[in-house]
Order: sequence, then C-alpha cells, then structure tokens
Amino acid sequence: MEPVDTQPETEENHPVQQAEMPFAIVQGQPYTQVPKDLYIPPEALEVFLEAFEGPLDLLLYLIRRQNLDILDIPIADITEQYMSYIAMLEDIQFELAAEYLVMAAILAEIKSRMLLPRPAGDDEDEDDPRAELVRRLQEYERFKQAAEDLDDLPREGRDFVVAEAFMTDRHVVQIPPEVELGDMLDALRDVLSRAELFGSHHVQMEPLSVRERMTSIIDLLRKNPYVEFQFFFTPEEGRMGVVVTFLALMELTRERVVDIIQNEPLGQLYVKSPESAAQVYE
Amino acid sequence: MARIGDTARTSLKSILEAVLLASGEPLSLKAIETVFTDEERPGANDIRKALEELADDYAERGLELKEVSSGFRIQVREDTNPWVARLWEERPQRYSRALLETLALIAYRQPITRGDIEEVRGVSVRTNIIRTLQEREWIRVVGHRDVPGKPALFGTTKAFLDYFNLSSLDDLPSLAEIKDMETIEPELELETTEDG
Amino acid sequence: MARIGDTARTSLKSILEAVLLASGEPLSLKAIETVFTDEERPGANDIRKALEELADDYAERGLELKEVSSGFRIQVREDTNPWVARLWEERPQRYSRALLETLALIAYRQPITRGDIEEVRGVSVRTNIIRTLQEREWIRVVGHRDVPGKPALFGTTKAFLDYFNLSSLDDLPSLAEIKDMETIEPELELETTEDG
Repeated sequence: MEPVDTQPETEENHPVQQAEMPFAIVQGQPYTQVPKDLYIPPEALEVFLEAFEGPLDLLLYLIRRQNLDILDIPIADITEQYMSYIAMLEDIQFELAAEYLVMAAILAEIKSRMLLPRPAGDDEDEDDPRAELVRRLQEYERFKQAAEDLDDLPREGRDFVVAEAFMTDRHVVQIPPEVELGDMLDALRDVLSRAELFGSHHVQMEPLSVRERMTSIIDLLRKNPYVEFQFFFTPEEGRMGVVVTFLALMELTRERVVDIIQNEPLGQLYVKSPESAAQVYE
Repeated sequence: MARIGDTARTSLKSILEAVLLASGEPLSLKAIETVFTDEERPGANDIRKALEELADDYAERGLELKEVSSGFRIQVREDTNPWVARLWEERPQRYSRALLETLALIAYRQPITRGDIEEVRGVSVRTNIIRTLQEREWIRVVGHRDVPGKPALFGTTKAFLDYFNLSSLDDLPSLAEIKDMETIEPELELETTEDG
Repeated sequence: MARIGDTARTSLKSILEAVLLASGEPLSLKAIETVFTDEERPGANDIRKALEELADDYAERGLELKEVSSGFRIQVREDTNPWVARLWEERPQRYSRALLETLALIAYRQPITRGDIEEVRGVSVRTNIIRTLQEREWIRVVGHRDVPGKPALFGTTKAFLDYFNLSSLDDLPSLAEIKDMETIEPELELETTEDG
C-alpha cells in the first residue's frame, strides 16, 4: 500500500497531547485525530471509519485534507484514495456499509466518463460528470456545518438553566369544562330518538315559554306558598303572556306540583304549593 | 476565566440568586460552597451576608428567601398565591353524554323530577350528575311534586341562560327544529370562540 | 380578596415574576393572562410593559427574562454559568454528529421525510435517532407525503426552539449559501476573509 498523501507533515501529527481524547488505540498507541496521510494501521480502520458520517463525509475529508476546491475535484486522485480505503477495508473484512460501496461505484463511473474524449466545442460545465457529485457534496457540507452551528447554540442545561422558585401549597384547582350549546342539543336529539318521542304525541310538548313559566311560578310559591290566582298574570305581557301563564298553571296542576283552590263558589282562586314550607327549604 | 464580582451580574449576591433559582431545591451552606473553586471560595460569613442582602432585595417582591431544614431556597411569597395557584388549574375534562342529556331534558321539560328523566333516558341518573349540575349552578330544585316520596323538581337557572347566551328558554330551538337538523348547525353555537 | 397592586409585593411586575418563577417553564402571554380573573385581567400591553420592566430589573443580575418559542421564561444568565454548572455532577449530554445532522436537516428543511434526509447525508438514518428526537419532543410527524408508502414528514417543535433558546426558526444560524457551479470563477473571490 502506497501512501498517496504527499503533503509535508505538520506538527499536529506528532506526539499525542495529554488533554486530547484518543479516538482509537491501536496496539497501545493512541490516535488522537484522523490521520493526515493515508496510511492507517488496518486495525484502526474500523474506528477511523466510524469517525465519518458516511461516504460524503469521507469524501469531504479527503478533499479538505488536500485543501482542494470542492468545485474542482481532481476526480482521479480522489477516486484512487477512496478506492484504497475501500480496498484496505475489504482486506480486513470489515463489514462495509453499502453506502460506501455505492459511492465507490459512482466515483468509478465519473472517472471513466472523465477519461473519455469529449467532442470538440462542447460546453465543459454543461456536461461535467462531476456536477451531481459536487452538488451532493456541497449540500451535505451545508448541513454538516448547520449541525455544528446547532451544537454551538446555547442549550438548556448546558449553557443556561431555567430559573425556578419553590411554590408552597401547590394544590390543584379544578375548572369546569366548557359546553357548547350544540353539544347539548345533540345529546337531546339522541335521547329523544332513543325514547322514540319524536313523532308521537309527546312532540306536542308545550312551548318552552310555558315550561319556563312553570319554573318561575314554582319559584314564586317557594317564597309565598299561597298566592292569588290573578297575581301570576301580568296584563303588560298581552294575550300571549296570559295564555302562557294559564297553560303553565294547568300543567303544574296536572303534574300535581301546585293546587288551585277555591274556598267558596265563585270566590277568589288561590294557587298553593301542596308541600309545607319546611319541605321546600329542607 | 470569570471571577466573582467582575460585573454586577457576577457579584456574590447575583451568583447566589442564580444558583438557588437554578437548583430548584434547598441548598445547604455546604452545597453552596461547592459551586466555588477552592481559590475563590468566599467564607461562610460572606455567603450569609450576601444571602441576607438578597433577602432584603426581595422585601418588595413576590419572592422570599427562606431557610428551611435542608438549606436555603427562594420561594414564591404567599401574597402572590391567588395568581400563582391558577397556574395549576386542572385542565377541564369534557362532560359525559349522560350529563348533557340530563341537562337538556331539564331545560326542555322543566320542572322535571329525576324519575321523569330516567323514564325518558331509560337508565338511571347518577347522583353525581345532578350534583355537578347543581354545583355549576345550572340547575336547581324548584319544588317538589306532590306524590309519594315528594320527589324534587329541577329547573334551569339564570346562570344557565347566561352561560349559553340565551335571554330566555324560548331562544332554544324547538324540539321539531332539533329533529329536522341533520347535525346541530354551527350557527347554533351562540358562543363566539376567539381562541386560536 | 387580594388585588393587583395592593402592595409592592402584588404589583403586576411582582406577580409576573412570581408566576414565571413558579412555573419553571415558558408561559405564553395567553397562559399568563389565565392567572388573572376576568374582572382584574390586565391588557396584553400592560403585561408586556411589566415584563419589560422586569427584564430591565434583571440587567444587573444573574437572571434574564427571555422570550422563546412557547413564551416567556426567566433563566439564569450565561455569566453565572461557571458557578451554576457546578451544581450538577453530570456533564451535559453530548449528541452524536448523526443526530445533530439529522436534526439540522429537519430544522432547516421541514417538512422532510426520512428518505430526504438519507439522500442528503448519503447514509441511512438509524431508527433510534428518530426515536430519540421524538422522545425529546424536538421533532414530530407533521403529515405524510402523498407518494407510495406515505412516508412521514417530520418537523421541529416549540420544545426544540425552547431548548436551544430560540424564539422562532428564523433565529437559527443562517444556512451556508450553496455556491452555484456556473458563477464561480477562480478569480471571483468575493468572500472576505475577515469574518471568523
């Protein structure tokens, strides 16, 4: 295996600093960073590869390591480097992720197309076989950067903490639910159709104003259990009001909620609650 | 390296306030001391003094610094309880179908006894439904029917009308109208809802 | 019955401070409004004004009032972090690059399917990464793309923005521009090298 990298070694390559976490330890020898040249002890390859997020990441690394413009990838060189990694990995029977093999195929294909003679006068950019790869690399690089930016954002628990004061006596207050009128009417329709009241004589129920008046009559009788019949009629309500009150009193009598009494023939009519005051207020 | 007192925001008092509010639980003097490095750690007296200053700052606020058995903590003053307590109001649950049916029957057939409701619904009415409606002040006992057992007659209240934005029971759709409706039309929902 | 402003301890500002500190999580303006009864409820403008005053009070302290995505919260300033961080033994969790890249793609490209993410990253996305992000409530399924298999579309949540101290997606660091192949000529080095 020939090292491809021809760049001069830098100091960073040299002895491991104590503070750094080795990302691989090979035969007792810690490796603190991704190697500068291509020669990696095969035993470290697996760890090496784990340092990458996939073939695009590995390619970006290869390009960056040689300080190449991503837009002008010397596809032949890069392909060779990439292939030699793959070959080494195969040597040690490291289970290669399918994505790496796919990328090798793509690179090989681009390389072969680059080698073919181009018809004269062709616009070079138009048909550059590298274009799609470059687009993908650029797109990946953007999000690789975005992920790093995200990592740098202030983070709850790491860079800031939400302040919280102690609260004594934290009892839960219950609030009653909201009810829509429509829901209630839906419920009514259901119960009435279940009871098969629709269509029967029950549908001829009194207008609601009669029901309302029935309630207010009973209410009055609670305060005063013995009331003159005329008292419930208010002339200002007109004929309808009188009818409503009359129907209400009739219905209440029928339902045995009130009694209408007359002490002497043609005498004063009274409406009284049949129950004793004590019962009402119990 | 940040140092105590470099700015007002890192005065000993500010640091102690931040540490206590970040902790969310009482911190003993010992625990407070551990947030300082050995070199910078203030004496226990200095810490106590700064805590006292902090307590004084809170005199006019909705907070107080309190020493409880396990240490110091910042807590919400009782003065603000009426508001703070509403933070933990329980999310309302929806009323059951049985409750809505009972309420509707009371509204449409008042005055009505529990027995009458059971007759129409075909099932017994649980006491807690009646109680819930009474607690909500939507229904009340308006009288008693003069039959054995003197069952209570229920009717709706003014609060019921107000809640549903009705001026009288006549504003409710008639039974015939309800029967004809496929589903209850949205325009029947008299309440306007503004939430988004 | 206690009323707003009866004492300094129940001024609108004091109440808001107590409520926010008691809550321990961001409160929207709407949520803040619910701690007041209908009769006393201050207008949104008054609440905002009081919150601004509170924020000013904090200028010299170890706290700050911050508006994040789901509302207002009081948090400990970064200035006091050196001390506050020592309260906890554990180092804050680090996230893998795979997780961060996936999250970045969802944040910047939402709504996005798992397939879209794999397309950009060139590798498959492990299920446990999606699950971790969902368990943290940073992402959620916002719909399904109308193609065979109906793949889930992911988007970020308010909790994601809150966690990273952002009030909206617009506050995310801007995504690097993609260079257009055809317009880039070696001699056109428009980028300045001053930033860093």
